[in-house]
Amino acid sequence: MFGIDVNAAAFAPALVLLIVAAMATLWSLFEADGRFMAMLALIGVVMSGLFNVQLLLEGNASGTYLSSFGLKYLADAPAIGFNFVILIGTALAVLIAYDYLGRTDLDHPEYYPLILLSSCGAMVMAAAGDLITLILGLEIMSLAVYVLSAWRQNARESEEAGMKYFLLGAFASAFLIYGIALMYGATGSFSYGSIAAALQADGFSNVFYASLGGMMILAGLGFKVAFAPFHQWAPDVYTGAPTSVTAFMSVVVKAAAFAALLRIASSFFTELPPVLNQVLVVLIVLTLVIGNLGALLQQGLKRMLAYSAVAHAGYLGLAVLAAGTTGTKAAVWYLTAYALMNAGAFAVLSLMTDRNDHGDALERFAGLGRTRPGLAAALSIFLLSLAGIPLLAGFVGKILVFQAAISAGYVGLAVLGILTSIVAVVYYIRPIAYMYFRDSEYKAPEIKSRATSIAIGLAVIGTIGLGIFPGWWYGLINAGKSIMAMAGL
Amino acid sequence: MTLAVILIPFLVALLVIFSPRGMAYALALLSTFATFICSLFLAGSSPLSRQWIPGFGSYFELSSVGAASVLIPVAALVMIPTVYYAGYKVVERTSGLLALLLAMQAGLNGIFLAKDLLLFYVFWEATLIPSVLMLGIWGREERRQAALKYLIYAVAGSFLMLISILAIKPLSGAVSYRITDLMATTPNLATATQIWLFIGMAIGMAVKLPLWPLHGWLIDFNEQNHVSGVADVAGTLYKVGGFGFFAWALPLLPAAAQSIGLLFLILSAITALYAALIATTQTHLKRFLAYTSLAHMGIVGVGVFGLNIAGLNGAVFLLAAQMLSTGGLFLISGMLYERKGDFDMTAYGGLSKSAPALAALSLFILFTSIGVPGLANFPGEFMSLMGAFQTYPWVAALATLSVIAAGVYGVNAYQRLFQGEQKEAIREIRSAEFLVLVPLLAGILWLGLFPSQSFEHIDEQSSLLTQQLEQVDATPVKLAGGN
Amino acid sequence: MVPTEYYIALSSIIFVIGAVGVLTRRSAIMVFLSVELMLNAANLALVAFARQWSVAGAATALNGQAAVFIILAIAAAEVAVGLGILVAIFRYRSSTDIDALSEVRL
Amino acid sequence: MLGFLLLSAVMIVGAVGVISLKQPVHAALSLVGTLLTLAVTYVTLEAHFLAAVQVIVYAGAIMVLFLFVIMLLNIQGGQQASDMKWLRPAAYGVAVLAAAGIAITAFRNAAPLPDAATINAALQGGGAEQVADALFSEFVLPFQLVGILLLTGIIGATSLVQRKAMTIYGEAQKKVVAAAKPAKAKASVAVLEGPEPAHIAPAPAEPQAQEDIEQELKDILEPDDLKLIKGIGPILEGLLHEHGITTFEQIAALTPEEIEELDEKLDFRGRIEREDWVSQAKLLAEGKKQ
Repeated sequence: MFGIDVNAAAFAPALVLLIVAAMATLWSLFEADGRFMAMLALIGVVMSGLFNVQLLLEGNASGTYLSSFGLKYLADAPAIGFNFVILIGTALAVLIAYDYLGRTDLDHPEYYPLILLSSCGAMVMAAAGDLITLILGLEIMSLAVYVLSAWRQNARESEEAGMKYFLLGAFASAFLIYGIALMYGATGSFSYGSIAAALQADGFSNVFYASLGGMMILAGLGFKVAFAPFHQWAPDVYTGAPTSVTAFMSVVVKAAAFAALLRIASSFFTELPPVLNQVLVVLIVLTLVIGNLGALLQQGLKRMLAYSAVAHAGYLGLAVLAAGTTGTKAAVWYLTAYALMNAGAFAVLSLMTDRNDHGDALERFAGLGRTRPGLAAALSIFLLSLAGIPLLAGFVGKILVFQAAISAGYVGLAVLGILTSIVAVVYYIRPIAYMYFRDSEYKAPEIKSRATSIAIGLAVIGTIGLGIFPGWWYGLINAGKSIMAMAGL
Repeated sequence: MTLAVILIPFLVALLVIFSPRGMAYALALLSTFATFICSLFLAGSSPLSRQWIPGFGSYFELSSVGAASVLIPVAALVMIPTVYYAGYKVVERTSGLLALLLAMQAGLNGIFLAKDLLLFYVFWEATLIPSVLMLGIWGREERRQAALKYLIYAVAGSFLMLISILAIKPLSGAVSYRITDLMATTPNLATATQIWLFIGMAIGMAVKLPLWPLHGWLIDFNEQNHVSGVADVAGTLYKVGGFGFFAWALPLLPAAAQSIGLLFLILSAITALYAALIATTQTHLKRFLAYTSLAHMGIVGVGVFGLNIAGLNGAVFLLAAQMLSTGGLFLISGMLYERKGDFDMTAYGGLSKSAPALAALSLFILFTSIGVPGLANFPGEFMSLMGAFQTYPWVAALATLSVIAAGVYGVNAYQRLFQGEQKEAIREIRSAEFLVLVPLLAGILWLGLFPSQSFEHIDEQSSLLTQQLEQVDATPVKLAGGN
Repeated sequence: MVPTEYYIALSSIIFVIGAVGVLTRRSAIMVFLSVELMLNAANLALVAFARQWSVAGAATALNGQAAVFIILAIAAAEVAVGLGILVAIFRYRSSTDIDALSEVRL
Repeated sequence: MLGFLLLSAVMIVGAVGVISLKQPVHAALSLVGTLLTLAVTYVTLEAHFLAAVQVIVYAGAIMVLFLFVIMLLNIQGGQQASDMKWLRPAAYGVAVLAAAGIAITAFRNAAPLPDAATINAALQGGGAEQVADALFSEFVLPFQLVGILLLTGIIGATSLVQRKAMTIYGEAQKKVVAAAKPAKAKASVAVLEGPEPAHIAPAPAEPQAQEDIEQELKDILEPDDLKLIKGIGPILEGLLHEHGITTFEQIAALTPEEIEELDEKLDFRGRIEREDWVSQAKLLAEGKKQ
């Protein structure tokens, strides 16, 4: 149309989510029932998933991947893989929200359109082939999540969460945008491929602008993935936001930001001066240490999971260091597992807390193994998987990530990762010990929700299934290639 | 068959969790019998190999060649009375306990059969969970602390092992994690690299062996476990550290084994002697048993780090034999506790007057445990020590002292419990309890009287290992053909 | 004509002033205003770089200006949501202190 | 060059004003000034369309929205946080260093500016047509995404603002002492015993506190203007009076159970909680005391 290729098949998964979001918005004008909207959202997620499967199968079969808008929107193997992670996170968040919103007086009709728009933005981020598309995807995703984390009005924590997240998020975006501007100044381009080409070219002289820009981009994205020391928002926001939103953002936002980070790392990051890599290493070390030690000190489960989310950003950071080779695949795998086990844990939590999301203290989990054996078993599986115990999905994710880091020559970091995992086992086991090894007078609220149970069930099946038969999914990811890699960039 | 010994207990365990008590008991017993029968046909059964994580070089590869076809049948034999006794003795949440026991058995068999390093690690680590849960849920008053201690030791150890496991493939350039592929490339690693990798693995395995000074968890583990002793038996079976060295650390990293093996040999000898000496002073029955079992493990270590074929064969044989003897003793401790409600050995005395049959059976197993010729432990201990004598006679002599100490503590314990003044009459052994001990006695006699067949199986694996060790020129080690 | 580096220096000064504002001001709306300063600093840099990249041809140079347009839109959307959150919160509150907003411990 | 220096001086002064002026309105106006200066700067950089957009969209629309919100919420200057005193000089120090560092490095890496002809050929003044060319060719995808972004912004903002105000929060709430505590007993009695105004028998107390108690009782029993509470009109006030509730303290001391009971009796359909009479009443009671 404008001398630019427009290939709808490439962005069909995101487009479907957008259309359904628009439909849901219109529907909400007619006082639609919240549950109906949830069903609509689920249908959208499933349809988007089908398009994504189609993309994956065609791509893996033919070995070529679609792109659109002149390599601005890439539907290559990493993007498709991250789309699946995003869809899993979205589906679980919608299922958690299905009864949860009504139960907690949060049932306002715009909830589901915002969730869908946010996932749409996340997909754009994962598929972005240039920095402007990246920042737009990031903003679409973030704006919706800012609103969603402030969803519980008249509750201090939630509003604080929204405000804090928004202000710090806008601050981080400003850094990212300034970084993009400097990168443009250095290379004259926004697209990853051209930037890499410009950096590689002989006589490239703008190293100063490029490194400063790279540093700022790293800081901006580091904020979104909650790398320490940009992680301060994470515990507060995760704790303050409604549980279904926490589940969503701990998975989808993280996946999208890592997708972008991995793409940048595998395209032009390595062309920048090595000091940037050292900065990244320092960030990862800090994240691993602070995230794990922070989680160790928490008394509430929700806050513990929030810090553990920071720690997992550190493990995923190891994959970013190996982005050029096996890192991206490892990260897709890790995030798939993470989506299932983390959203699953939040789903269980949403059944344990009261109307205002209070009551995640460990004492309230004492004796749960007796009173609600199913719930306790599910939570134990999620926590063990997060801890990286074998036969569960989290273990395979961890070994893939560590292996990638070792292959890329970061043995020391892998060792640190494993040492901090030992600390992690302690805090993940503690709730399990409370549930099974203690008894208490406290009676957990008998909240029953079929949708949430389905979410938990799916997450359990996924966590165990991926843990025992990792080959299938890894095979699919492994068969794929990144367009960048294919273009030799 | 190879897969069956893992799948049967695993699947039945899943069924058992959701079954009512009676049905769970029947299913679990049936499963242990089926597993035992399957395990008898392990030797010569075809290996199994599937891609597990394609593109990552991990295979689901199982093979029963070697030590597995001795260790698995013995473990399966021990599981029969254990499950039987558990269902009969443990009243609360029986289904859960039975399921965990079966899950442990599945994991153990996986450890013994795995021929892919990553798969081995998976089983190694997965088996930890049931044993922690058994301790944490069914244990005694201070179970939580004991469970936490156990967990931290085990997880810290095995995660360090994981570093070595993950590093070994990229560093050596092997195409997969299968032992065949790894053994082809790892000897090319520089000795310094090998030593680092070896230390990583060794820490994980030494915790499970257990070796002094990493044995701290064991005593609490046994002291705090359920009074019936069932979980202790499972714990005894799970002392797979020696097997880990034998099957993985030594063949993969031969140069490291040659250069720092002596350190571990000395540690093993210290473990054996230290544990045996402490055992002579113990009055708490379970702590006493924990230390005797630790002493055996020291000798297993001595056999393994003697690094010659006689010692290696002996060590694996002893590993199998002590499953029977230590397991039996733990079950007897449960029976005694049931009668008197106490583990204090000084509270007992003269039991042979009121319960002569029980006393006789206990004596028999106690003798096995201290290495009386003709019974199961003797060939293993003898060969382990003999192997070590050929390489490092002084260290072996040190370890041999522990055998003498074993005589002391064995007799001591027997006198305390069964001889002397009768403090209080106890009930004679019931037929049900007798049934518990019969399979163990049969196993003890079989291993004691006809060890050669087992040695043949073990030899298949250990000769490969010694070949690998011989290739290392670093420090020539005398290799004597054992047996 | 004034060389590009003058503009970049000016832009970096404005950016840093904005960053200082975010870090030192406690009131939500003031932090927000400071973020706007930072975004505009980025836009100034982009426009200056766009002129510099005229050497590489019209497409490259105009891309910089088009990006500014996009970032203006991003700023507008951010303002809409940010002020929405602000209004939603401060209808019930008397103060705009962020410190009052940090009861959730760090 | 002189023009540039002048512009930069104005811009920097404006920027400093944004972050240092106490009143948000002043800060926002200072930002408007900065943005207008920026628009002029764009003109010097051959970006005429952007200059226009800057004035219309930024200085016009966005800043008006800011000012509107500041006025609407009547936001006053926030006091500086006392425990963060060290941060200020530190931040300024670091900032000056950072800006100086970047500027110096930028000058060190100075690249020669392309000549006027090249610039003119490439940018052609940066008019609407030229920028549109880029927007609708190279930037089609971002341009579409901007649409989605604005849609998200609209949905998000409306969903936040639409909802009814429910609770009063703020500094004042923290300061509220349990002023109405003595009233609590009375209020519950009143609620439980129905329409009859309740009588209070002064509890036996320490003699020296007798006067205080009497004063307090007087305060409590004197009817307040309940209509001050948002959500209570004359009709509801009458209903409440019928049930013996005449003062702020009584409402402030209502327990959840009592609220439920009242709700049912008077058919308020959850208004008490929704409009949070309790917190409102607490504030009012506090105000009455002072």
